[in-house]
Amino acid sequence: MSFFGTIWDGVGEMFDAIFNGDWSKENQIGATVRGWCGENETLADWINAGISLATLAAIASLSAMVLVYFERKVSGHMQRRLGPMRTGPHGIFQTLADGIKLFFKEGFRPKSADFFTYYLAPFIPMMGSFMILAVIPFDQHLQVANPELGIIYVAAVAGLAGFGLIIGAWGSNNKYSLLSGMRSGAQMISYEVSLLLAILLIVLVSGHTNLQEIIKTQEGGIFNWWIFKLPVLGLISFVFFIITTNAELNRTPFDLSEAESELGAGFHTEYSGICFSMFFLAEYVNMLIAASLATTLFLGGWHAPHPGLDYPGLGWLWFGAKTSCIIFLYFWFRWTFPRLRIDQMMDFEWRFLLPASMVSLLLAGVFMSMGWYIGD
Amino acid sequence: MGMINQLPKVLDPIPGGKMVVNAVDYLVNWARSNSLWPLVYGTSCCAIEMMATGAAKHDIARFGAEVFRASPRQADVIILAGTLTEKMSKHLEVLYDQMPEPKYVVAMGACTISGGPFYYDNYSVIKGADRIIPVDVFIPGCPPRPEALLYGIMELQKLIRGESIRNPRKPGEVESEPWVNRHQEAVAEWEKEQEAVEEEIAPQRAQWKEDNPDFKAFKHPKKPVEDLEKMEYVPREKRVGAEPFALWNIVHEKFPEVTLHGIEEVTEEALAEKGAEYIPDFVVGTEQYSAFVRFLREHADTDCDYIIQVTAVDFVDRYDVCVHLMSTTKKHKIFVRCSIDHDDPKIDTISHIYLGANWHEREVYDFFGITFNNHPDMRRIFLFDEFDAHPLRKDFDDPSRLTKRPY
Amino acid sequence: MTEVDKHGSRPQNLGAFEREPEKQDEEKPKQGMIARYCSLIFGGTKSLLTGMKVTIFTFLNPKSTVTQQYPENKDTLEMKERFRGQVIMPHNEDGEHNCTACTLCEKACPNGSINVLPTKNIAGKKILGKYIYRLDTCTICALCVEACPFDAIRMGQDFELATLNKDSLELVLNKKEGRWKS
Amino acid sequence: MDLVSAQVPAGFPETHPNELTEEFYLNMGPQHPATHGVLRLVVKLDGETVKGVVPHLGYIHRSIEKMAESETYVQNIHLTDRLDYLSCHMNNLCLCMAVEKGANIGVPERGEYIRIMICELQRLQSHLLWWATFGMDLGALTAFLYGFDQREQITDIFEDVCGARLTMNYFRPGGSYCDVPDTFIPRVKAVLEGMEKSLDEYADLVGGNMIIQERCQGIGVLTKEKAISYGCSGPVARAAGVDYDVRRDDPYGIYDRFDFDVPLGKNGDCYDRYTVRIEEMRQSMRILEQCIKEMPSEGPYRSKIKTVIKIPEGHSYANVETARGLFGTYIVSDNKPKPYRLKYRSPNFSNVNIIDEVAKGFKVADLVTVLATLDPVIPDIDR
Repeated sequence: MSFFGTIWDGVGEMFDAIFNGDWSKENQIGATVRGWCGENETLADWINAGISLATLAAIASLSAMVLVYFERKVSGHMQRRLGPMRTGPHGIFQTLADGIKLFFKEGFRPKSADFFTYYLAPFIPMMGSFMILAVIPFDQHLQVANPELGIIYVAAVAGLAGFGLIIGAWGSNNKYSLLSGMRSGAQMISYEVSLLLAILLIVLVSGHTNLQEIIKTQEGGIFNWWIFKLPVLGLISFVFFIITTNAELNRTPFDLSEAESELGAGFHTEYSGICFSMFFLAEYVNMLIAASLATTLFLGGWHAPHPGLDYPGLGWLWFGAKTSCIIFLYFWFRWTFPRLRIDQMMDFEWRFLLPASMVSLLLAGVFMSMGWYIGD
Repeated sequence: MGMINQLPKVLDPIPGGKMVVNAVDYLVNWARSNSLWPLVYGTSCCAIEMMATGAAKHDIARFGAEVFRASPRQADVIILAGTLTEKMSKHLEVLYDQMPEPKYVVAMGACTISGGPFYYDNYSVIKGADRIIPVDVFIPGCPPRPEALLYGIMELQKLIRGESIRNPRKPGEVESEPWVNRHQEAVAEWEKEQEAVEEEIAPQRAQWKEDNPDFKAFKHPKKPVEDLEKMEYVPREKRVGAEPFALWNIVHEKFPEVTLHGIEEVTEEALAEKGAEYIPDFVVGTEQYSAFVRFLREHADTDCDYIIQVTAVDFVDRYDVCVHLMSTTKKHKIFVRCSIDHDDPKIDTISHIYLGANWHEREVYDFFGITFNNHPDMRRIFLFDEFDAHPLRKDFDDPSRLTKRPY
Repeated sequence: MTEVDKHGSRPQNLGAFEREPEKQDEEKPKQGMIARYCSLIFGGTKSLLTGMKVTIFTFLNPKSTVTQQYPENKDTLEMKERFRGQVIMPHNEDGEHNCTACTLCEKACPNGSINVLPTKNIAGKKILGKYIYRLDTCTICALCVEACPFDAIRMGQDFELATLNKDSLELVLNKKEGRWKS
Repeated sequence: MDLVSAQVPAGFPETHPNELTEEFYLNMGPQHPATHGVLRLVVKLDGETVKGVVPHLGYIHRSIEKMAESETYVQNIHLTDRLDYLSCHMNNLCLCMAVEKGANIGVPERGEYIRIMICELQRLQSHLLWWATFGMDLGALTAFLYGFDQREQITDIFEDVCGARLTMNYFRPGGSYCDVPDTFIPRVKAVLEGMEKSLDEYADLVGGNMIIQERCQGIGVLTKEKAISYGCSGPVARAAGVDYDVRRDDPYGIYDRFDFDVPLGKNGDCYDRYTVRIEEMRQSMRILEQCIKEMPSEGPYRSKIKTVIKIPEGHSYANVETARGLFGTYIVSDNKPKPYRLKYRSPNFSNVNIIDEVAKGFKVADLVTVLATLDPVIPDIDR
């Protein structure tokens, strides 16, 4: 299957899922809507699709806002200070204020920037994030679309964000942006290889590409999660996954494309107001997605750490808790480490991460054929 | 945003619409005042206090303003931390223009309000940043302490909360009044006023003197003076490095025309009298200058491998180019001076002997207009190319730039 | 190089035109490549974890927070005794001050921030008429306070001086003229 | 995109275009986070590799040397604060020493101890700020906050002593303008205790960090010969192996009474500059500890001076070791209360001069590292 073929299949499947009400068939809300509409199934499908899209938008913007707030608070307390305090109690409305301000800020395009690419760029990362959010299994039935090739679809769409940065960097006609765009392009392409290998390992051991099915293979307590189920190897590939997603997210120590002290503001140097906030938003939604994927692939998704705690309908709580932990890990990295240099980053990927993940993939095959699992 | 400004036009005529506009006003102002992202801009001392305000103890993040943006496109407020010079002012204008509306400017410290310490006798500092870009809040202090900056930001927040979309904010105007010597002006004005008062009061005063012939003026109590001792300077006893007389002998052997500055007859006693902190100051002619410096560097006993500085002094009838050298191995210092013609100041370069002399010579060229022959890169170093004078010359007197201090 | 030889001094010359080739590093004991690779990975990971330990301990320890919340702590904020805020002229209960218009402070001020404008009282004695103090140029160096022989001016403790109007920074410090009658 | 401009910026040699690659010029500054103020660097880049750097100065040139000619010696002290504001006490001291030499003014014993202690505290403070910004330039933002936190305690001491946080204007010819308060010694002791812990923490967070080491070792190598020839001084020169410290080799004040080491680097790379500065902090702490032991608790803190100081015709030169290197004051006097010419020799001026030499051939990110370890204060360069 060619690269573009993968994308189009995935997109097709998503549209299928939305318009055929895949989400609504197993979900309580969907069922209720169906009940109201009676026999008019087309109407029910449309309403369900609308609800799901609205939910996605809400999740995206809300989570970004909450994450930004928590990032500022966490960074504050890691740095012996308090962080936002004066906008609402303990500054909880800080990001809301930022958002409103950015929305009402004047937006303009530099004279020499290319109109089409300049305005196209901020939408691409945002679009990518929405498309992936659609397949994230927040709970057993809380998922907009459940394509059979879910994980491959995710991998394919995740590459879109990089295009956004490069196009934006090129379109704004600024030397700093250009350097930053080149850096992020190189970074995204290289680290995607290791990311895919880490994902492939899970696909190999679980035998599924469907996200729900992957989660189902991790049923039955903490030692059935892939991070522990494969002795040592699971942990190692989890670490690889975290490192590579960290790089994909352009966060410290891999924040070369936004390196404040080197390139000013990086690829969004020339963006202001709402366009800038799109990049900003996508960055944090992508972080949520990366953490959700790590949860799905390695930490048992919406399963509780003990089978006894697995109440139906509360899976999203477990999912959220695990995701938050991983997001905290990202925060922690960001506020501890200095950033790498471009050649060191490349060295790290091609000289260490890629061979190591290949070896771990091989080992996973060995583990699988020998049946070296912990747990059931 | 242009669209939001149309809101009052549409909504105000509708009943209840005014309240909606007010609500939007409140919301937008609330958001703007609580999300002031400053531009990373700091030129000098105040920048350190600005950084200290961002640091843990004072934590500007509490106001939501810790998001220092390196790109002016994303900044809301520019805190002018530090002196603004003429060369920098063009760049500041560009930065201001690159910021999207609504944008605010906080002038931090005396330099940006009025030139501060650089008000008089100064040819390069802009006397107040509001002559370049409109300024909203002025924070006096040199530099203001972090709390003062926070107070200034709170003042700015108050200003923003008072805005309305009915009357959208327009950038303020830059100060256009010509710069005046306020000190002199105040004195002149006062003297004029006093003359009138004197005339008016004269008869009363005569009357009063008659009434109170034994008047004694109030004596203001003086501040207690600290009981201090006068002390003499105690020079160091042990000399660092080679004895000046030994250096003199080495030099004199090779360059007999070279003399020591301020000493007519060089004897061992005369030099010993100068104390252990005396630094030999050789006077050399223009022809030998370069060779002499090279000799000092390369001779094993002088061994002056380190250049402290190259500078010049304008003695009205001549320029003295002073070269200060040091030996990092033997630890002694040697000064070299070379008098050159005032009308046609030219001298050989020593930048091929000391790489560091390159910039020092450019500085001398910039300030005094002394040209260094064979210098690889003879450009101005500090001032901009349009500056058509050499400011450290004693005859530099450009009233458009320089105002004399009153005392 | 001829000039150097003529002086008969050391051949070492590192001027801009004659540069010596840079010295080679001393040879380090060669490590095996794999050993270096492993030590880099494990040592590196360890060093990163040590760094993470520092930040997480700070995060978990609420005592480590040092922030002083300025506008909220206004009542308890204590300024240092010697803090130099702005120049003030203390007045007694009768509204009188100690200034004799001797202009020593004006002369001591490095940037003309002070204008001491004298007048004559009814007895013909020179007294202070107007004490103009320009906060906008003041660098708060306290040279004026040092110069004053009568303790007429001091450094105040106020720092909340920010203003929207530049002209309000030109202050007149004396409430009334000098001791008019006495 | 018009990235490759036909015109070669000022200061670069004419290049012979290569058919395979095109180089382009990147303008860093004057408003750029890495340039510590308003230094402007025009960088010639080949991809990410730096092919040449031309610094442009003067964006904060404030004509201090011209102003000095119309202010008295005591008034000039407050202008030296504004040169290198991070070592302003040392600058004050340097001018005061030059005036003392010229006008024959002595300093009492206690005054000398106060001077040394304040100067060493200032060095600690300056190096802490350098450490903080070094972390920030390399992307470790937390380091910035930690460094400032520690620095704030020393700033508190200064505020306690002289009432200002940054531009102190504290020393006068003959001593200092007021005595230190009683709380001074206990506060210094507290800071020294805190510093010990902090330095370990700094090693954990930044110094020992592999990423920092990889980014600093072997980067921006400055040879000893170059360092001397360019007139570099302070930690930059000492990291390159130049064994010169004004405090030891040309001792001023009472520095000859103290026992301290001068740390030297081996390779002259960025990491050496880092370690030398950290070690200098430890040595400053050693000097402070000795000062606390030996300082007389009683006695005058300054000597009596005339209200108008005049220096007889001639010249007077003094130099000190600031946190950045050799700072010199050269006074040419004509027996008037104001100097005829006052020249400051700033260490940063020479230290930044080497930037082209050390950053060439490395990456853009290394240029930032090099700048961070050179630790320039731009107003000191421009004066």
